[in-house]
Amino acid sequence: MALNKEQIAQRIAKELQDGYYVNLGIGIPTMVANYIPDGINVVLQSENGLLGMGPFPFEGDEDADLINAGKQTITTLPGSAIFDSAMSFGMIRSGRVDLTVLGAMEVAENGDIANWKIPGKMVKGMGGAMDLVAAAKNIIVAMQHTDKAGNSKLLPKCSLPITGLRCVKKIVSDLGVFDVAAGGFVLREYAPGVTVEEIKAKTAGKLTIAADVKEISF
Amino acid sequence: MALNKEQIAQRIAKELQDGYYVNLGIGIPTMVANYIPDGINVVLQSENGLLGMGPFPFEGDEDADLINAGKQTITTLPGSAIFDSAMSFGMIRSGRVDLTVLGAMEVAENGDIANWKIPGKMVKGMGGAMDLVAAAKNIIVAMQHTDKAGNSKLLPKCSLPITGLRCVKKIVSDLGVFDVAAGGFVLREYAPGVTVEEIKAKTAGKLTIAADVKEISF
Amino acid sequence: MNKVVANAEEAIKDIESGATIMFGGFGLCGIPENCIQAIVKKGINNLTCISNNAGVDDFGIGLMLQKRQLKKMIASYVGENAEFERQLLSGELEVDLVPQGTLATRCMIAGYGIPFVPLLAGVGTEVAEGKETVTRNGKQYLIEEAFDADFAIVKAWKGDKLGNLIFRDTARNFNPLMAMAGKITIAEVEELVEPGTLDPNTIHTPGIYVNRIFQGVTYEKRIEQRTTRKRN
Amino acid sequence: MNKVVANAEEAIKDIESGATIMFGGFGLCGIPENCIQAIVKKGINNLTCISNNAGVDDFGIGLMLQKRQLKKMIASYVGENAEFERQLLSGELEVDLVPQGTLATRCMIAGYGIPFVPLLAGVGTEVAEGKETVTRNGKQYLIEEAFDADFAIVKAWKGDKLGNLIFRDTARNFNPLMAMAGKITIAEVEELVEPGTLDPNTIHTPGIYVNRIFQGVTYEKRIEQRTTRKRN
Repeated sequence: MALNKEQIAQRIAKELQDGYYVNLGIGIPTMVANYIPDGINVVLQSENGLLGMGPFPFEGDEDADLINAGKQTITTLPGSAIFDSAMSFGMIRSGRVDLTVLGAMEVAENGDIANWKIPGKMVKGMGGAMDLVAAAKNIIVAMQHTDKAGNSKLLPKCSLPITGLRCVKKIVSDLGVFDVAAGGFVLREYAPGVTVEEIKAKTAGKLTIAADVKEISF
Repeated sequence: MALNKEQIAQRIAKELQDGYYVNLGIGIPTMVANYIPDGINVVLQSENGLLGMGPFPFEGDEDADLINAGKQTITTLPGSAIFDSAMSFGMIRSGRVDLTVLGAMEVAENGDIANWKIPGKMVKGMGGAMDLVAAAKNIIVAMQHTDKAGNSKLLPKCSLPITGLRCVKKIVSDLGVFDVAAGGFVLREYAPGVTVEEIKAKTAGKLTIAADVKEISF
Repeated sequence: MNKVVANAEEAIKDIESGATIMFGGFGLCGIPENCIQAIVKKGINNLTCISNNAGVDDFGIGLMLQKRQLKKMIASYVGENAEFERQLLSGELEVDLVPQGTLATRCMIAGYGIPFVPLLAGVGTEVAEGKETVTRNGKQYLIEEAFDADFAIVKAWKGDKLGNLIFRDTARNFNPLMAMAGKITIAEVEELVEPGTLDPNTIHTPGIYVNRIFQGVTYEKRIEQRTTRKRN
Repeated sequence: MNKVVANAEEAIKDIESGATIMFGGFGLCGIPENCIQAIVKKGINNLTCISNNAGVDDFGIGLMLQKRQLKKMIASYVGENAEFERQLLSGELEVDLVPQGTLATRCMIAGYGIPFVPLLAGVGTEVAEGKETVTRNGKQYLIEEAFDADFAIVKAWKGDKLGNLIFRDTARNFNPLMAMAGKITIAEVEELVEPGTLDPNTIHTPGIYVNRIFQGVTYEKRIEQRTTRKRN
């Protein structure tokens, strides 16, 4: 069965390493914080200007002056630091953030990503996504494998306006885990009960199956 | 009689206007702070990272962590602010400092200034002087009119390595007060007992005498 | 040397139609509520607005949109605002979408007297169209210009009468950057104190960057996404 | 995620001869005394040193000069140091003099991932020799490159075990800029505290920029120009 959103987040959390500084985008990426493995300490960066983001506040403790990049009320953890938005993107641009997890509308087999605009339909803007994908050392995309009509979102080439070029390193979709390598997508793990054939059928971009492909474990 | 150093500083202090942010260089410029006219509030900027510099500390109150750009122990006034050196020069470069007073070895009739190097003899470095003269809106030079051998320091052209081009607006020397205008130096005020003829003789650069030239008053 | 003004109306009294204005804040967090309301009341228009977001329909910069006061919006993210989308799609509103870090840096360099800067964000995208590029160490950068704003309006937590500002938590965001970048900078603060009250080591915006300051009134400080967890 | 090391010797143990090192401080104010002494003791040489000043003959970076550990010095002001002048005039020491604001900004942009920046200082002077220039709004600027340092060594007042730093008074100077700019950043602090002790709003250097931290010992904090006034 395909992964649900929580399971996608849970699988991505396995990529975290002790000491990582991590930026989590809006949506599924935010949920990754709920599955940080025991013994692993990571520091969450919110690009509006915070290192050391904690969980949502208890009811009644919400503070309008303390929000994350998704405008959600949050808390800080001991050892947090606040800074302005220029310094925030300075640490991103200079490669001090170890891992960025974000959503995507499309990913191309060369690692291009599109996630900020649908011409004629949606113009919310790129926010910090273009800065993050242009600079981050390691980018993992969390996404549904296909759109609502069943069309693959893993493509030979993005059809939507690009957010960044050749930047995605890994994708965790509801169907599997994929590296983005020189030769295109590489299937490394498949969701429990999902067949390699189904993944092949639903992947429009060039797909290779890793020799040691296996079922996702959590 | 020619002005002494204190009198040069005192005359420059008359140029201060209420609300000015002022950067005072090492030597005579530093003394300007002792002669701020009554009713005039200025804020002194020290380019190592301080706005609101106060007087020297009382004996025994010196603090190694609180110095000015001349490495002298100082104090802060109420309403002071500390910042890093990039922001400090940011406020200088963006024209937020209203007046810079500094010393010079030579000033040319076009406003060029030399004050950082004597080839083969002295290589202390420019410190913040090049940043200040390149960006300040209003630069007043405090200097002796001639060197120890009696040679004019107000020249047609600087002979020493330049600190900045066409930047000096006014000079207060021991002999007089000079504007630096399109046509060269303009004598506006002479020191008590100093003749215009003496100033002419000791000024190598092009010199005009203002129609309303008068004796310096304090 | 009096920077203190009585209220928002006095602070903005010389802002005319056609002005370019920066507004601090991220979403509705740390926005200058008093000055926005004063501008809405004053009814000036044809404004160019530089702000990370455009508020929501009935709060923040959204209030200016409702009154059609904006000619152009420069922002990084403008979701959550139906009136914005309507004016954009109908062509009433000119919009320049700028990556968030680029927006922040273009404010900062304006305050630092730096005319342009090479940045990574947006290379190969629509954002790069018409922009000069340079390559260093095998990476391509876009040349991004400093903003040129007539006014910057920011909101701080505490400020003193010399204009020194301290921001609170993530309400800092773009505020100190824009405070450095306006030709005239206006700060509204929750608490205005005497010089000497604030620790000089904790000042985020030194007073030299602030031209006018006042203590604002009745801050709503609206929360955009109220997310909580249950107490056990 | 342990950034805490026991002492200066451990903090600098992988710095080898030939390295490029930034040292925070202005004059003798806010210099990393412990690490400087450890480097002197270790005896590595051929170092390129980026620091606003070169210390005095018997303190600060002057100690490294005495032991001929420096190949090159990048600084803005190097007066007050006879041994420096001797090594410079004899050609033993390569020196690159950089305007102070340019030095600070070249550190900052290294920490911000910006490869170069146009700056006003030094146009028309020796400093401009060999440098690319650009003209904007009638003003000429020099293109100045970000520094590329193997290590940045800074001194803070307080720091926590996650690397967050707070500087005291004008001992801040170049320290937070260099802290952002090193490939590896080492911070020595007067007081090392547990995470949660410092107010997040007052942090000058967020811990993400700091790789190693330790509490230094026996700070001399020498005063270069002791100036005072008499009590009445």
